Amino acid sequence: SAHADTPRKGGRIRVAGATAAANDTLDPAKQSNQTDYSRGTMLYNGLTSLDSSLTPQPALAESFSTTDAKTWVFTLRKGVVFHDGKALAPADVVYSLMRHKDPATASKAKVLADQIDSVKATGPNEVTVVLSAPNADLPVIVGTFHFHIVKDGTTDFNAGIGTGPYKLKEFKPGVRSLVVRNEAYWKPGKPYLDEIEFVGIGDESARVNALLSGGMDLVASVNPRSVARVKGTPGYAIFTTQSGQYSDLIMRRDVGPGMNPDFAMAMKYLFDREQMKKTIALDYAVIANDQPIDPTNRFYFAGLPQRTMDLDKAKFHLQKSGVTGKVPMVTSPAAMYSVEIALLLQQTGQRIGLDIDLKRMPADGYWSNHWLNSPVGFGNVNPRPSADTLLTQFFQSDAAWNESRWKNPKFDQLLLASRAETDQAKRKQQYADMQTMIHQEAGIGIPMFLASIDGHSSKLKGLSPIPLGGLMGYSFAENVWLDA
Amino acid sequence: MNRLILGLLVRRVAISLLSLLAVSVLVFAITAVLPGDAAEEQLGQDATPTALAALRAQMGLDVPAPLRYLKWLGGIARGDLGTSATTQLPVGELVASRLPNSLLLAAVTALFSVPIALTLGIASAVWRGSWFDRVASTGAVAVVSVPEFLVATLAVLVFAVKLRWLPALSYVSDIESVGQVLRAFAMPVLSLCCVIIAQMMRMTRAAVIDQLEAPYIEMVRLKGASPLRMVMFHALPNAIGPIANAVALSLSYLLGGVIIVETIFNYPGIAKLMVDGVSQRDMPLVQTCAMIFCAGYLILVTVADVCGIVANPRLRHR
Amino acid sequence: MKNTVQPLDAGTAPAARGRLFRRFSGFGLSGIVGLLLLAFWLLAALLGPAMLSRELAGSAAGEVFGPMSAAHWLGTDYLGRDMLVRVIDGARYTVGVALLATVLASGTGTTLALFAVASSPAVDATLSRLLDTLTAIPSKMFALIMVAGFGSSVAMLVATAAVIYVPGAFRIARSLAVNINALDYVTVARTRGEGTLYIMLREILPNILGPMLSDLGLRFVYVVLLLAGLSFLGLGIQPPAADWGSLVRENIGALPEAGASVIVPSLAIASLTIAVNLVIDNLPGRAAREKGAR
Amino acid sequence: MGASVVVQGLRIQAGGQTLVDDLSFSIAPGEVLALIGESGSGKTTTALALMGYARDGCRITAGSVRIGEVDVLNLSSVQQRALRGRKVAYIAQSAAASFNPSRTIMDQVVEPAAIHRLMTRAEAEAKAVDLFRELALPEPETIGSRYPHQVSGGQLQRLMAAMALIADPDLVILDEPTTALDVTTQIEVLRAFRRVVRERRATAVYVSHDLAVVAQMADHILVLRGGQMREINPTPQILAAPSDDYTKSLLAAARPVPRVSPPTVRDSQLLLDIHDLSAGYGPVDAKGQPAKMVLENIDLRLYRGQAIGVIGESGSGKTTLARAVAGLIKPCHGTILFNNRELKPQLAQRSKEELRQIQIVFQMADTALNPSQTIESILARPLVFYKGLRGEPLQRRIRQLLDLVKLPATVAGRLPGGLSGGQKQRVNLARALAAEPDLILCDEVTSALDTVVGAAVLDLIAELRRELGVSYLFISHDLHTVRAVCDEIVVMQHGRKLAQVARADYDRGPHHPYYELLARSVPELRCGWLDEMDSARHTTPLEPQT
Ligand SMILES: Nc1ncnc2c1ncn2[C@@H]1O[C@H](COP(=O)(O)OP(=O)(O)OP(=O)(O)O)[C@@H](O)[C@H]1O
Ligand SMILES: Nc1ncnc2c1ncn2[C@@H]1O[C@H](COP(=O)(O)OP(=O)(O)OP(=O)(O)O)[C@@H](O)[C@H]1O
Ligand SMILES: [Mg+2]
Ligand SMILES: [Mg+2]
Repeated sequence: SAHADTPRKGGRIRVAGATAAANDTLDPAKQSNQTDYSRGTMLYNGLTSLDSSLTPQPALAESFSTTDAKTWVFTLRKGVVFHDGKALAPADVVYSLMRHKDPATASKAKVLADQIDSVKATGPNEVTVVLSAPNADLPVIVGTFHFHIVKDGTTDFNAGIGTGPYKLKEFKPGVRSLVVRNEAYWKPGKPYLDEIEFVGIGDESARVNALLSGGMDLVASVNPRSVARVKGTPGYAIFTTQSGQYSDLIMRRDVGPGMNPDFAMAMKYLFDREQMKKTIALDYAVIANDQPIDPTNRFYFAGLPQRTMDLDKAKFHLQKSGVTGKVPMVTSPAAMYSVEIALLLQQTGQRIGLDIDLKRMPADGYWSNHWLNSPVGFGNVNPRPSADTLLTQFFQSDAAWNESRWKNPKFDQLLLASRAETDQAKRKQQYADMQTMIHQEAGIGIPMFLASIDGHSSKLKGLSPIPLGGLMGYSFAENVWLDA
Repeated sequence: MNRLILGLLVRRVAISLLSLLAVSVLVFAITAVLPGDAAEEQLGQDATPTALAALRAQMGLDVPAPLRYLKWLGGIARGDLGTSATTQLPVGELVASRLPNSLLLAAVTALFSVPIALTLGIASAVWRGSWFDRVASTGAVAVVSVPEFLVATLAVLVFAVKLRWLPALSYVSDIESVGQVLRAFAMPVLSLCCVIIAQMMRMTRAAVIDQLEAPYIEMVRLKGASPLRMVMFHALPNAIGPIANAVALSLSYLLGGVIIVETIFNYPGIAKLMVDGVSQRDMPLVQTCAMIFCAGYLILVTVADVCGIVANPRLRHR
Repeated sequence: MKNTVQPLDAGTAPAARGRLFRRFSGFGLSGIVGLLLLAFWLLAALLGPAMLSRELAGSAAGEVFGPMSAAHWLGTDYLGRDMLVRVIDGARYTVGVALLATVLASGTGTTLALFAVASSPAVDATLSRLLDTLTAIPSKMFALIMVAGFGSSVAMLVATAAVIYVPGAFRIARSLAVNINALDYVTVARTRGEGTLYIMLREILPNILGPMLSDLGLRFVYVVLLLAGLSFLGLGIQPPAADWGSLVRENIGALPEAGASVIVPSLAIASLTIAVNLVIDNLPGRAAREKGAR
Repeated sequence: MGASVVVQGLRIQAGGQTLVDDLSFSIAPGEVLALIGESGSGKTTTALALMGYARDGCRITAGSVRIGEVDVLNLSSVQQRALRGRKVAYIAQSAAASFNPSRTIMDQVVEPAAIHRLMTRAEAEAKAVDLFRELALPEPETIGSRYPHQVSGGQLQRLMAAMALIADPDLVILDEPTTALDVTTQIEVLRAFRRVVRERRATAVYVSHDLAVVAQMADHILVLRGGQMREINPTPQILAAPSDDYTKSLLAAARPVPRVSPPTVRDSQLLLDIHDLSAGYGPVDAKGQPAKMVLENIDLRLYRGQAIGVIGESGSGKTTLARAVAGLIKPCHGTILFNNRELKPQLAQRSKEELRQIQIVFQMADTALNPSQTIESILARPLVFYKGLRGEPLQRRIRQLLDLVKLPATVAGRLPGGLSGGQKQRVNLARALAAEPDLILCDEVTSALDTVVGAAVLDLIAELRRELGVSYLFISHDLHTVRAVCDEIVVMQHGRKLAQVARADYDRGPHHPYYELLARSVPELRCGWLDEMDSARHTTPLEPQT
């Protein structure tokens, strides 16, 4: 198999990400999409990195330890140098973590960074992070893209100076970037390739065609409908990453029909999950159970009984809710597959006399105008590095993105407790309870977890899934090699 | 005569500046009215009030809108196109990296499409009613009626994926030789030609036929002129006005309207820059792009108007 | 069209047949082909949705991108829905909305152009520059502002498509009209003291109608395609309804296998636009005018 | 060397209508055949058929035409093209409609030479300039660089003649070539034609309604009526002893008889008072002077019910005068009073009533009719516009108007393209009449009409004047016509008013020498008049050249 092969050095590949816009950035704090993340992992490293089960592994930090999950000590790896030759020092780490807290940075990770009280250099190779409250997942958090380590004091990131496996040769936002091997990379033997040309191609069929015409070696985000074509072309293969990404139906509990819990329940019973998986995702998905933790996650609660389509129950709950007439439902291409899911819902709805009035909105402005505002609508949640982040961001009562405004003090307590909990078994139980609560009470319907599909030339080896997203959780660069 | 046209040009340039100003105001007003600002779009799902406030401050969006506009306008007067809200790069730089690409693509397309369209249009006017006319006219309509994205995708499937004659993307890396340019441009140009040829061709045909019905053509015929001469020397000069306008309209499409082609062939042109700008509510960027399109359009239509006036002595000697 | 299907009265049969024949022969063979096609789509748009069983429409359980079969004559789409139903349903939007928007765009553009030409040079210059300015507004932006401002509805869609194409129609019409305006017979009308409206509509319009109609035929194509783009932006026609352009776009994934779901709507668009253009090219009035006699 | 022409059994049809029926005649090489007949009788149609050409909507359905050895009706299109413009040249009836408006005159005049590759461009231009000179065109060296709309109607017609003659054709078809010319110019042009015919012994077909002109030019005359040949005979015989009744009536109407003028003109009210009027074309300079001055210091008074004739050589500014009165060009100097009120210089400033009161009949009938409106709607418009007529009264009035100008009611449904030259001219007149104006500016209204119809129109004009007190500014190049209907004659030359002659003084001298010259230049209805003029010319110069 591919993994058994010994990596070969040399060669140049072309890779296409799924977005290309003038706001492409090399500033870790500002990165917002997979092309940014992919470029980030070429140029930078974090203190830790996440493996195929999203467990943090040492990276720039040789080791990390804590006693109370509140004060964390990271020991830095020795002999690591930035692309410009400067050695990695604690000051760089302090700067890289603390800058997220500064509002002027406008960091996307500010919410996560806010739990950090202080970051201090406590030795020549040691950094101590003190949190405002215990969090057992800190090593996970610092393993994410936004917390990549940059040089102390950097404000202009266009040079892309990091400690990563490749050095930046060219960067044209929205067009392409070119990186070459970092000969001084700290991981012995890595990286394998001489050069990577990375472009963003927004159009899916253009991406696939570019791959199949020999113009690309690896392309991200292949639509399930194109899979057969890629597979059917000799010399090309598909690489699937099942992750926790999902598109969810949001029924707000504070306004609209969702105020009545029976309406939400009716909708949850309306999902024909099997069919959605089959016709929308063409089986590149796993069925979900109206709760956000996916089976790849170590805290997934497999014991929760699967909810299936049940028109009788749906009808019962609908009648009980007393909701009649047209129910407006907002969808958008911005939330992956939400239009299709809504269409199927609409059809099933007709069978129990529910008239769903689809409102398809432009992708432009969807997140700022409609998401969180529409009484019934769709959202889309990308894979998160940890169950805690996910639940904190989307389900905690006062979370900014509490999509359905579902408020449950007991849930909030559990969440806090689990965050500080270092006993894995206990923690697992707490998560199971929380999943059950969401499954039952929240105004959120999650039909399935979607897989990311990448297409690649069969010569490209070394790909293995990391459930943060496609392209090996966007960190393919240092792991792949070209077969002769 | 030259004085007249010069006068017209001077007046046009003056009015064009006004138009550009109007465009910038309009675009600004629209961006202001559109829900969502650059900061919200940038943060998308990640938007929180604090993050928004921070980003707004960073982008300069905390300044009141009219003030922002005036500042931008002041910059323009000094030749500074402003800084893109989302990328924090100078707009001039962003545009400069894309505009030549767009102009190149437009030029190559125009180079092929205009002569082809005019020839076809004239030929079908001359032989109107013949099988050639029918095939050409129906064919042209059939070709435009196929959605652009379908033509482009089909071309890619056939020429890039199946036959592997041409690259699927038009701008992957540096293009060195003329041969490469041709290979890279073949499919985008083909797709664009499919879109714009019809309008020029049909208008040429209609305008020429209209002239062929004019009474003076009878005299030309009685002089023993060949159909070709009749069209080239007599009908065509009188039909220049509408034809030039159709050409101008079609070509103006090549600046701002090529978004689909730019997307499918991943060609880094200015249309995509602008559409991104709109999505991200990047006001300085959108304004600059809109003004570039407007200027291009105004240049084209002014040339068309001048053609129309030069071709019609009654207008010329008014 | 309507009176051609009336039963022929025995007494007047020869005369009526003669008239009938003349009416059709005025159209010419290709004109008749165009008319038939157009009639077909109009009927499909009017009656089609009522005639097709709703059963088929709703069946999403079918195979994705299914081939043509007895159950699904035109195969199925990307969600396994029956293509025949989708295409017939789409006819309403494409035929109705596009035709309406085109007529509005061309009508407004031509009227404005005539007005500009027939009134003073100052009005002409002002209108021309105003519309030039309008063209510079990115159409996506324009569409977005329309959705934001007025919500998305079919009426809004028609309005948006029309506004986007007004400047183009204006330009063409104006360039034709200025030439006519310089002619003696317009001067005659002026010396009579005719108002602008009369000069616009009676003196100039009939003489630019030929090229303007052919422009209209093309503009129709553009509007059909624009609709696809706009509905992609979320403007107007809401799913599950879809116009043909959107059908093509939705199902573009079937292109590599040359699936019916992408080919059929494309053919539908092509046949409709060709029909419209054939009819326009072969309008009997035009042919007669070209010959100088009635 | 001329070619013989043999026409046999020619039939031309339009729709179900037969325009020309079973026409047979022949012309010997070097001879001139005149085609005369009433307006709409098929003269132009026949002339065109000689080139194997039928207008749109018409078809040659039977017969044969041979020019020399060539069977014209059975030629391939390539052979036809070789014939046209080279062997057979055509001078069209409507010069205005026959020139491409967007190309210079020179380009179009030398075009036959270029098409048939007869000579180089330089040679052709030189030849064209010679022809311009011969045809008495002003500024022969530079007139070629103008555009068709920049020359007067008569000038354009001569330019077209130059275009036909440049290729030295064997057969020249002249369709009313001098209708728009004043008599002095006409003589020059007739001379030029005759030179071509005599010196080159070209065969010619001369279509005309003017018997006096025909008498000077033709060897034989063919009389057409309603598409049928009435008689064909040598010219002297026709003039002396016509055999056909119709021919007799044509001859009888040849010299317009003076129409009784209404009494007491002088003491009636002053209608139009033109004072010190100057006008011109082209951009206006700082002093308000247009680049090309045409009219200078014109004074003219017209009383209600009066008719003033304006004559003068082609290009002297007659049309310009009418246009200034009508408000179509802005005078640079002077005033125009109408009904003692000052007329605003521009159309837009005049009231609808003022506009109705002054109607202009354009000289170029072709271009003044909207090609896409039927005759009926053209005539209906002023009725609806000024009078608000509707329904049956409207229809009745339209029929009445058509009848007044001697047009059959059947033309009502046709478009202008389906009318003959004279018919269009009459539609133009009828349109002006429809407004029931006080003043009609008639610009060459009878120039394209045969004597019989022309006489009828003159009668009509006189009648309206008598009964309704309509006044006329009657522009014509034909002194006889002017004399027949007008109380006073204004003679113009080079944009200035040379003389004004009252009716009573028509036959009493002495007059301005130019008026005398005009009077002398009117062709007389007898053979050989032109030759006499020619010999006279050698003793006394005809025209005082400036
Ligand atoms: N638009 C114009 N621009 C420049 N010169 C013009 C224009 N129209 C007419 N002219 C010139 O003005 C002069 C007078 O023209 P006008 O039409 O008044 O002559 P006319 O007396 O009516 O002659 P005709 O009897 O031949 O019709 C002519 O020399 C003509 O060439
Ligand atoms: N396209 C046409 N269709 C039908 N009738 C036509 C058409 N063209 C001309 N006619 C008719 O044919 C007849 C002959 O026209 P023609 O032009 O030959 O007359 P003409 O003798 O030259 O008259 P004029 O002296 O007025 O120029 C007229 O009655 C005219 O109305
Ligand atoms: Mg005639
Ligand atoms: Mg004149």
